[in-house]
Amino acid sequence: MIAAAHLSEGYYLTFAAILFCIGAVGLLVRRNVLVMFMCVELMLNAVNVTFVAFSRALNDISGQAIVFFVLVVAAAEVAVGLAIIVAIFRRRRNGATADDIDLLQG
Amino acid sequence: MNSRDLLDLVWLVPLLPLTGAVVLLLVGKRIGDPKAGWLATGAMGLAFVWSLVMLIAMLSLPAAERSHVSTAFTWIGAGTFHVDIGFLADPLSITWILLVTGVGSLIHLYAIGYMHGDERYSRFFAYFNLFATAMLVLVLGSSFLLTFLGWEGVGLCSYLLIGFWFERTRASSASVKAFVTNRVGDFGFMVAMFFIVGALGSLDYSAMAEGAGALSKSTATAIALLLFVACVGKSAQIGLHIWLPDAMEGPTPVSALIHAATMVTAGVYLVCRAHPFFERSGVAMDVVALVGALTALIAGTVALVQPDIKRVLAYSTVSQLGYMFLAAGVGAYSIAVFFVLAHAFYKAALFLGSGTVIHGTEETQDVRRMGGLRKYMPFTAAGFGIAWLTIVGLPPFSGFWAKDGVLAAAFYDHSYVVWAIGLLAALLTGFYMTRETLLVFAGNERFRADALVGADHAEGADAAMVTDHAHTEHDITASPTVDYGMPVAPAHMTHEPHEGTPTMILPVIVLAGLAMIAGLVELPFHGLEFLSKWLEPTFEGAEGAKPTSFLSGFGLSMLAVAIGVTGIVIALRWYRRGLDDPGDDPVDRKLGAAGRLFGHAWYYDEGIAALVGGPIRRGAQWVADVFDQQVIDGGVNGVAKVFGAAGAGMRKVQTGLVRQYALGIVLGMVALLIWALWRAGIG
Amino acid sequence: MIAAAIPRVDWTSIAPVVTLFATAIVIILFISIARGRVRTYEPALFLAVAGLGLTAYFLARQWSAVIDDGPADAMAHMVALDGFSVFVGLIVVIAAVLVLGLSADYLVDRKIESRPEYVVLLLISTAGMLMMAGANDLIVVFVALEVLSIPLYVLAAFDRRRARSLEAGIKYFVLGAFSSAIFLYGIALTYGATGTTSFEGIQSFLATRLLVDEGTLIAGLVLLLVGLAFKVGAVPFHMWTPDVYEGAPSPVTAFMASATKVAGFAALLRVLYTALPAYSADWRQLVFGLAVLTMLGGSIGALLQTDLKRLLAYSSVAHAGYILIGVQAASAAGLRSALVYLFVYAFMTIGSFAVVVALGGRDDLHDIDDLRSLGRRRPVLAALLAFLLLAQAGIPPTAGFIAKLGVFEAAAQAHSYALLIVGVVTSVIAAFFYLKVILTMYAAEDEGETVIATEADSTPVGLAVAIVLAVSVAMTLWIGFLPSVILDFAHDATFLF
Amino acid sequence: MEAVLFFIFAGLALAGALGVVLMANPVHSALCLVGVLISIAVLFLIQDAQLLAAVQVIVYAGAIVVLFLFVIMLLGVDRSESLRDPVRSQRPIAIGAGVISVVALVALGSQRWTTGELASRGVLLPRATNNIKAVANSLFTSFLWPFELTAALLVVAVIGGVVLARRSHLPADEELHALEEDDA
Amino acid sequence: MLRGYPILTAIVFTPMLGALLILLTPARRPELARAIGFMMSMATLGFAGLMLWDFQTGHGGFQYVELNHWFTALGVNYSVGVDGFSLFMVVATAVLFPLGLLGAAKVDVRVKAYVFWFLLLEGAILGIFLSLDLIEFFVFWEVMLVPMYFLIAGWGSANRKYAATKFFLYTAAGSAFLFAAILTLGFLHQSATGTLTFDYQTLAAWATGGLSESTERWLFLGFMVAFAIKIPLFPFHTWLPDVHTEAPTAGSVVLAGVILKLGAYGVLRFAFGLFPRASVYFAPLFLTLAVIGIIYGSIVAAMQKDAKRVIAYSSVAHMGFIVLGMFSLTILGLVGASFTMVSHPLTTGALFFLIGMLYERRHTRQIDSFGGIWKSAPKLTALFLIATFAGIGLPAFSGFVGEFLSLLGTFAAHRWWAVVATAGVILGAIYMLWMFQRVFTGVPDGDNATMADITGREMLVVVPLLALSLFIGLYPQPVLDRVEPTVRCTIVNFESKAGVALDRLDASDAKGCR
Repeated sequence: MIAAAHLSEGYYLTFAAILFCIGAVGLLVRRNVLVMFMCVELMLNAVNVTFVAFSRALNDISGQAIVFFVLVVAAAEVAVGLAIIVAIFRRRRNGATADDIDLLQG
Repeated sequence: MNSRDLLDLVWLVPLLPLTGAVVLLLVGKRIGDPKAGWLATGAMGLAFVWSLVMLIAMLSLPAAERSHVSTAFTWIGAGTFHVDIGFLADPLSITWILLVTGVGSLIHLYAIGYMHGDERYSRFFAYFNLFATAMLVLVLGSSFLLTFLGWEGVGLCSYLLIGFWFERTRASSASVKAFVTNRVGDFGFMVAMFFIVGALGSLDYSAMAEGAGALSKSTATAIALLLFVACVGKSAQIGLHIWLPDAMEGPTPVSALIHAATMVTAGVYLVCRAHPFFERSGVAMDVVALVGALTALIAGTVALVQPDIKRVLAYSTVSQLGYMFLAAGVGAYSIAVFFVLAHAFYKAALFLGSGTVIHGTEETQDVRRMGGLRKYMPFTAAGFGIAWLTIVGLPPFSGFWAKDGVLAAAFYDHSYVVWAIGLLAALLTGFYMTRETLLVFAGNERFRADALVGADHAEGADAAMVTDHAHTEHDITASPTVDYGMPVAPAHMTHEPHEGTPTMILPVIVLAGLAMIAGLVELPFHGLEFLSKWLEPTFEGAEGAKPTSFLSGFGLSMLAVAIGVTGIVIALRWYRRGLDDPGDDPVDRKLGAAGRLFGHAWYYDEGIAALVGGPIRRGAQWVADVFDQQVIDGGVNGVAKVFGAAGAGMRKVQTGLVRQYALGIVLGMVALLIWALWRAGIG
Repeated sequence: MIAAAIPRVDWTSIAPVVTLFATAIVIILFISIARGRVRTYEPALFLAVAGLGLTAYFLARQWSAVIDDGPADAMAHMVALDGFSVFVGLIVVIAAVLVLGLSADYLVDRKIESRPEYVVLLLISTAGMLMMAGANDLIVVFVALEVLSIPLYVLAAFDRRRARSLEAGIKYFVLGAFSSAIFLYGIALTYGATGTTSFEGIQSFLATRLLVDEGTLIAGLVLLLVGLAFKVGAVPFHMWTPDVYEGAPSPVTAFMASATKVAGFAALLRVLYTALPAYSADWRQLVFGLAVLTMLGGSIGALLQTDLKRLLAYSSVAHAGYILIGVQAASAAGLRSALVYLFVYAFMTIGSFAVVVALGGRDDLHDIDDLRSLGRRRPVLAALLAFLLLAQAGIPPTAGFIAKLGVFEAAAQAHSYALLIVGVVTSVIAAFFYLKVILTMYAAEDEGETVIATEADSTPVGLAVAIVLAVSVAMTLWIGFLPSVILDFAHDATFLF
Repeated sequence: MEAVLFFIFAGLALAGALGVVLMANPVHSALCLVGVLISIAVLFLIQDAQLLAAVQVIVYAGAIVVLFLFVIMLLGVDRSESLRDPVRSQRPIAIGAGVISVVALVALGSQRWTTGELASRGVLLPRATNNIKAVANSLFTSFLWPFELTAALLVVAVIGGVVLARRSHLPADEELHALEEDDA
Repeated sequence: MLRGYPILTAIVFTPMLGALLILLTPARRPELARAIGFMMSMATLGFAGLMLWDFQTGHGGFQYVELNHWFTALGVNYSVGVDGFSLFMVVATAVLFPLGLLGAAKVDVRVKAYVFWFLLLEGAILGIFLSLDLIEFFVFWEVMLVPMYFLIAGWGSANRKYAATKFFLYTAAGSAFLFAAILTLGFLHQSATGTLTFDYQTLAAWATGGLSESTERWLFLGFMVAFAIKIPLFPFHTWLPDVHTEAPTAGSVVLAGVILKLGAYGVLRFAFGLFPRASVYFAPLFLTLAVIGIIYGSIVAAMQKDAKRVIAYSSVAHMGFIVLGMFSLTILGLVGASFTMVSHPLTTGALFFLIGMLYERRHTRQIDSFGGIWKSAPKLTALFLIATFAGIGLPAFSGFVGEFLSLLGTFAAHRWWAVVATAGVILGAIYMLWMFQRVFTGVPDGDNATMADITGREMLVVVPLLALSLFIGLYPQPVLDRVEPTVRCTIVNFESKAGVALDRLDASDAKGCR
C-alpha cells in the first residue's frame, strides 16, 4: 500500500520539532497577547505535522483523525482566548501588552 | 523493757525537736514571744533527757554489744540497692546527741532572752529546733545516706539561720555563700557514696565495718578523701573555710550552736564514723592531719588581727576545728571527740558571752569600741574569762587536756610536722584570745561618744569594703568575709552597757563551768580515760599512739602550755590597758605587711570573690547571652531565616509576567529533556 | 478496509458525563427561552444541582456495576469504567455541588453578570473532569483536558469588572494553552513511539516489546509529564497558580483547587499507572524530582504571602507535592493514598475557601492582616478556618493527617525515604504559614488596639455557604476520626482499577 | 519530487514561523501565520493527507487567522511592538532554552523516530477519496467518544465568547478606573 | 478489680469529653466552663487514682490493655496499656491539671476557650502516655501541640506569637523525623513479615531480629530527634525558655511538669524498647549531651534576669539528670530517671505556680524588680523556699531520690559522667538560691512592700505538690516498687537483645514482662 520511495518521516518530524520550538520561544519573547496566541497556533500546527508524519510512518489512520481534534480544540481555544482579550481590552484601550497585566504577582 | 527496747526508741530524740519545729512553724506566731522560745527549749530539754536515758540504756549493755540499729522503714530500695530509715545508737552517736541536746538546750535557753523582741521570734526557734532535728539525724543515721540527709538538713537550717535577718544584704549573701560552699563539699560526699555503693553495695555503716578492711587501698583512699572533701566543707577547713566567718551574720546564738558547737563538728563526726576507710587508706589520714594542722595555723593567723568580736571567734573556731582533724588524722579519734566536747563548751560560752556583749552594747561588734565591760556585765565577763582560759590551754581546764591530747597524739604518731604546726597554732590562740578578752572586758572604755575616733586611720579602709561595695547589692560574692581594715565606727551608744537577762547569763556560766571540768572525762592517765573507753567499741582497733612514758608526755604538755602562755603574755603586754586610740591597733603596727595579709584572710576570699565576680561571671554571662542566645538559638532561628529568604526569593521570581511563567514551564521542560537525553544514553 | 463497526454505546459508562452535558444543554435552552421573562439564575442552580445529583446516582450505579462485573471499558476502549473513575468522579461531583453552594450568593453579592452561564460552564467543566476520570485514551485525556479547562478560563475571568479576575483568566488561558500544546506534542511522540494512543495499547505494546531506541518514547513521556504537571500545579510548572487563584472569583478558585486538581491527578495517574507502568522506573525518578520541588516550592513560597487566597494557592501547590509522593510510589498503596488525599483535600480546601467567601472582603482582596482579631469578631468562622488550616497542616485527628499518613506510608513502603523526609520536613515549614494565619486571628489582638467590628462582621453567612462549610468541616473531622470508610472505599477503587 | 516539495514548503513554513515571531506588527505576524498554515497544508498533501490539507486551509487559514485579524482590528492593537525587551534576561534564556529543546528533541527522536506498532487502528488509504473515507471511518468508530465530546468544546466556545465579550452595563470596580487613569 | 473495664480509655477521654461539654456552654457564663473543667479533670484524677490503687505491683508488663481496630487499612489500632513507666506519669498529669485549672482562676478572658484547650491538652497528654500503637502515639503527640499552641498564643504574655510558633514548629520539626521513622519501621516490618502493623509490642519483639544494625541506628536517631527536642536535651533546648516566659502560668506548669517528660517517656518506652542495640551504641553520646545539659543549663540559668527563664533552664538541667539516668542503662539509673520524672513535675510545677502568683501581683518576672518579698508575703516565700530546696534536690524531697539513683546508676556504668554531673548539684544551689536571694531578701520597697500574701486557694494549689514531693522523698518505695519491675524488663530486653551485661539480673526478672 505504501509507496517505497517516501521521504523519511524524520525530515517532517525534525521540521515539526523546530516549528514547535519556534512557537514556544515566540510565546516567551513576544509581549503582544495576540501574537502569543499565534505562537500557540504554531506549536499546535507543529504537533499536527508530527501526527501526520507518524500516521504515514505507522501506516495508521488514527494519526490523521487526531488532527481533527486538535483543530477543534484550537478553534475553541482561540474563540475563548480572543473573547478574554476583548474583555480585557475593552477596559484598557491603550493597547496594553501582556507585560502590563501584572497586578497579580509575588 | 530491756535496754535494747529502749534504744529502739532513739528516734524520739530527733522527733522531739521536730515536733517543736513543726508546731512552731504552723502556729508559732500565735504562741508568741517568749512562749515559743520556751516551747522550743522545752523540746530540746526533753530531747536531752531522753538522750540521757539512751546513755543509760547503752551503758547497761556490755561494751561489746553497744551498737544498736533500729529500723523504721525502707527509704530507697531499687535493684540491689537498699537504704533504710534507721537509727544507729552506739557510743559515738550517743555522745554526740548528748552534746547536741545538752549544749543545744542551753543555747536555746540563752536565745529566749537574746531574741526577745525580734519580729520573727517564733520562726527563729522553729529553725533552731529543725536544726537540732537535722543534726540529730546526722549523727544517728545508720547509713551514709541518712547521715547525708541530716548533713543537708543542717546545711539548710544553717542557711536559714545565717540569713535570718534577711533584710540585711550581708546576711542573705552570707547564707547563700554558706550553702553553696557546703554544696562543694556535698559533691565529695555524694561521689564518695557512689564509690561506696560500687565497692560495698551498701551505704550502711554496718557494711562499712565489715567490708572496708578488704577494699583496695586506692578505693579506700578515694572514698576517704572524697568524704574528707565533704568534711572540709562542713567543718570549714582550709580551702572551703570561707563561709564560716561570714556565717557570723546570723544571730549570735546561731553562731554558738551551729557554727561553733555542733554543725561544724559534723565533719569530725564523719571522719570518726568513717574511720575504717581512712584507716585502710593511710594516705588519707595524713592528708586529714596535715589539712587540720594547716587550718589550725592559718585560721589562727587570721584571728590575730580581726577587729570584730565574733569574727575572731569564728576564725578561732576554724582553727580549733583544725586541731580536731589533726587528732583524727593521727588516729586519735577519741581525742578528737574529746576536743569536740571541750570546744563545744568553751566556744559556746565564748559566743554566748560575745552575744551578751553585743546585746548589751547596742549591737557593737568592733572590739576597738569596747573595753572595760567587766564593770557593766560581770557575770558574762566571768564566763567569758573562764572560757578564755580554757581555750588558751591553761591547765587544768578542759582545753588544756584536749589540746595536749591532740599534740601528744601527733607527736607519738611521729607526725612531727603537724605537731610543730599545732604547737605554733597554740601560740596564736593564746595571743588572739587574750587580745580579744582584754579589748572587750579590760582596759579603757572606748564605747563612749567622746572617745577618740582615730580619724587618721579612717582612710585605711581598703579592699575588703571596697570590693564589698563594688559589687551589685545582691551578689553572691558580696559577702563580708573580713571586716579587717574597716575604719572604727564612731561610737553610737546612747545608754550605758548592761548585763544580759538571767536566761542569758545562766547558759554562759553553765557552759563555762562545763568547760572547766570537762577535762575529767578524758584524762591522760591510765584508767581515767573514760571517754576513750566508752568510745572503744566504735573505734575498735584504731586507737592513736600513746605517750611512751609519763615524763615525756608531761614534758610535751609543759611545752605546749609554755607556748600558749607566751602568746598570752605578748597580748597582755600590748592590750593590758586597752587602746589609746581605737583606730590604732598595736597588732597592726607590729605585724606590718603580714598583718594585712592575715587581716585579709590571706586574700583567699577576695581572690575567690574576684574570680567568681570577674572572669567566671563574665564567662557565664557570655555563655548565657552570646553562646546560648546567638549561637544555639541563633542557629535555630537561622534555619527559619534561611527559609524566609527562600520564600522572599520565590516572591521575587513571581514577577506577574505571564511570559516569565511560561519560561518557567519551558525551563522545567528543558530540564526534563536533558534528563531524557541522559536516560536515552545520548550526549 | 473499514476497521470497525460503530461501537455499541454503553450507557452505564457514559451516563454521568452525558447527564451533565444534558443538564448543561437544558439550562442553556432554558436561559435562551426564559431570559428577560423570569429569573433564570435560581432555576439554573436548581437544575444544576439536580443534574449533579443524578450524576452521582449514575456514578453509584457504575460503582455497583464495577463491584459486580469488575472493571471494564467501553466506547471502543475510549472509556474506562472502574473503581478509579467512580471514585474520582464522585470527588469531582461533590466538589462541584459544594462550589455551586459557594457560588450561589457570591455571584449575586458581587453583582457578577451572566450568572446562569456561570452554572453552565461549571457543569461542562465538571463533565470534562468526569471524562478525564474515565479516560482510557490519550486523545480522550486531551479532549477532556480542554473540556474542563476552557470553561475554567472563562470562569476565572468571569468577574469581568475586576481587573484581577480578567488577569487571572488571561494568564490561565495563555499558560494553559501553552502547556496543552506541550502535552499534545507528548501525545504525538508517544503515538509515534508506540503506534497508538490507547492506554491499553501502549501498555501492552510496551509490555510485549523491548524498545531499543527509546528516544521518542522518553521524549513523549517527558512532555506528557510537563503538561500534566502544569495542570496539577507542580513546581516548576506552578507559577500560574498563585496569580490565578488570587485573581479568580473565590468559588472558582475553590473549584480549581479542588476539582481541577483532582482531574489533573486522575489524568496523571491514568497515564502513568495504566499506560506506562513499564517505564515506572523512569517516571518515578521524574516524579520524585517534581515531588521534592513541589513540596519545597509550595511551602516555602507560602511563607511570606500576605494574601489569604495566594497563601492557599501555595498551600495547594504543596499539597500537590504530597500527592505526588503517592504517585511516585507506583504501587497500589500509592494510588490509594493519592486518592484518599485528593478526597480529603477537596473538602479541606473547599472549606477553607468557603471561609474566604463568607468573609467577603472589598474587591475580593483578602489580606491576611484583615483577619486580625477575627477570633473575637467572628469566633465561629475563625475557629472553622483555624480548624481547616490545621487540617491542611496535617495535624491529627483531622482528615489532613490521615491523608498525609497515607502518602507517607506509601513512600515508606516504596522505600522512597528521601521523599518521606522531605515530606515531613516541608510539613513543618508549611505549618508555619498556617499558624501565621491562625496567630493573626487569635493572638494579634489586644496589642494596644481595640477591636473594630467592621460592617462585614455583622453580615450573616449565607445558608448555602454555611452548609458547604459545615459539610467540609464535618467530613474533615469524620475522616480524621474514623477514616476506615474512606480508606476502604479508596482501597476498593484501586483494587478495581 | 516529495523531497523537493518538502524542502521548499518546510523552508517556507519555518520562514513564516520566524516571521510570526519577529514581525513587530501583529498584522504582519498574522499574515506570516497564514503562510505557515498554507505551507503545512502542502506538507499534508504530499503525505497523502488530502482531507487534512483541505481542512487546514479552510479552518485554520480561513477561519482562525481571520478571527485573529478581526480582533486585532477591533481592538486597534496593531501598533508595532518595541523591539527591546524590558526584561533583559528573558530573550537570551528563551532562545537558549528553545535551541536546547530542539536539539534534545531531535537527538532523542533521531535514534529512530517511529518505533510503534504499525496500523493499530486502520491503515492509510492513498487516494483522496479513500483518505476521506478512512478518516471518517476512524472518527466514527474508534474516536466516536472524543468526537462527540468535541461538541462540548464548541458549546463552551460559544458561551464563553458570549459571556465575556458581552457589553456590561455595570461600571467596573474602582480599581479598574484607577488603572485607566494611570494609563491615560 | 478493674480488669475488663476500659479504665484507660476512661482516663484519656474523660477530659476530652469535658472539652466537648464545654463547647456547649454559653460563652457568657465562664463559671460554668470552669466548673465543668474542674469536675472533669477531677474525674480523670479519680480514674487515675483508681488505676493507681488497683495497679498490680511487681509486674513489669502492660496492664489494663485494650486493643481495638481503628483503621486497619493503614495498620493502625487503638491500643492502650499502662506499665511502670507510664503509671506515674498518668497520675502526675491527672494531678497537675486540676491544680492548673484551680491556679488559673485568675484567667478572666475567654475562659471557655481556655478551659476547652486545657482539657484537650490533658486528654492528649494522657493519650501519649497510654498509647501502645505507634501511630496512635504519634497522633496524640501531634494533637498535644495544638492546645498548647493556643494556650500560649491566646493567654501568653507580650512575645507570645513568637513563642507559640517556635514551640509548635520546633516540636513539629522533631516529630517529623519521628513520624518518618515510625512509618519506615512499620513498613520494614511489613516487608519482612507481610503484616502491616504499628503495634508497639509486636514491633518491639520483631525489631532487633528484623533490622540491620545500621537501620536500627538511623531509626533510633529519627525517634531521638523528636524526643531530644521535647526533653529538651542540649543543644535543642532554646525553645523552652522562650516558651516558658510567654506561656500562662498553668501552661508553664504543665509544660515543665509533664510535656517535657513526654520526651523522656518516649525514650524509655520507644527508643529503648524498639532499638536496644542502637540505644547501647549511642548511649555515650546522649550521656555526654545530658552532662553538658546539666552543667550548661545551670550556668545559663544563673545568668538569667527573668525568673521563669531561670526555672526553664533549671528544667534543662533536671532533664539532663533524667537522660543521664536513662542512658546509664542500669536498673538504678532507669529507676532514678523514672522517679525524677515523677518528682520534677511536683517541684517545678510548684515553682511555676509560685512565680505565676508573683507575676499576678507585680506583673513582672524580672528578678531585679523584686526584693524583700519575704517581709511582705512570708507564707508565699516559705512555700517558694520549700519549692526551691525541693528543686535543688535536698534529701527528704523527691528530687534527691531521683537524682541520687540516676547518678548512682550512672556511676556504676560511666564513672566520669556521673562525677561531672554531680558537680551540677553545686550549680543548682547557686542559681536557685541566688534568685531566691534577689527576689525575697532585702528590704522591700514600693509595690514589693505592699504585696499581698498567698491566698487560701493558691495554697490549695501549691501545698499538695510540695507535700507530695516531701512524701515521696521520704517514702519513695510505693513509686519505686511499681516502676522497678518495668525497669527490670527493659534491662532484660537490653541484655537479651543488645547482648551486653549491664546489670546483675537473674532469669526471674524476665518473667511477666511481655
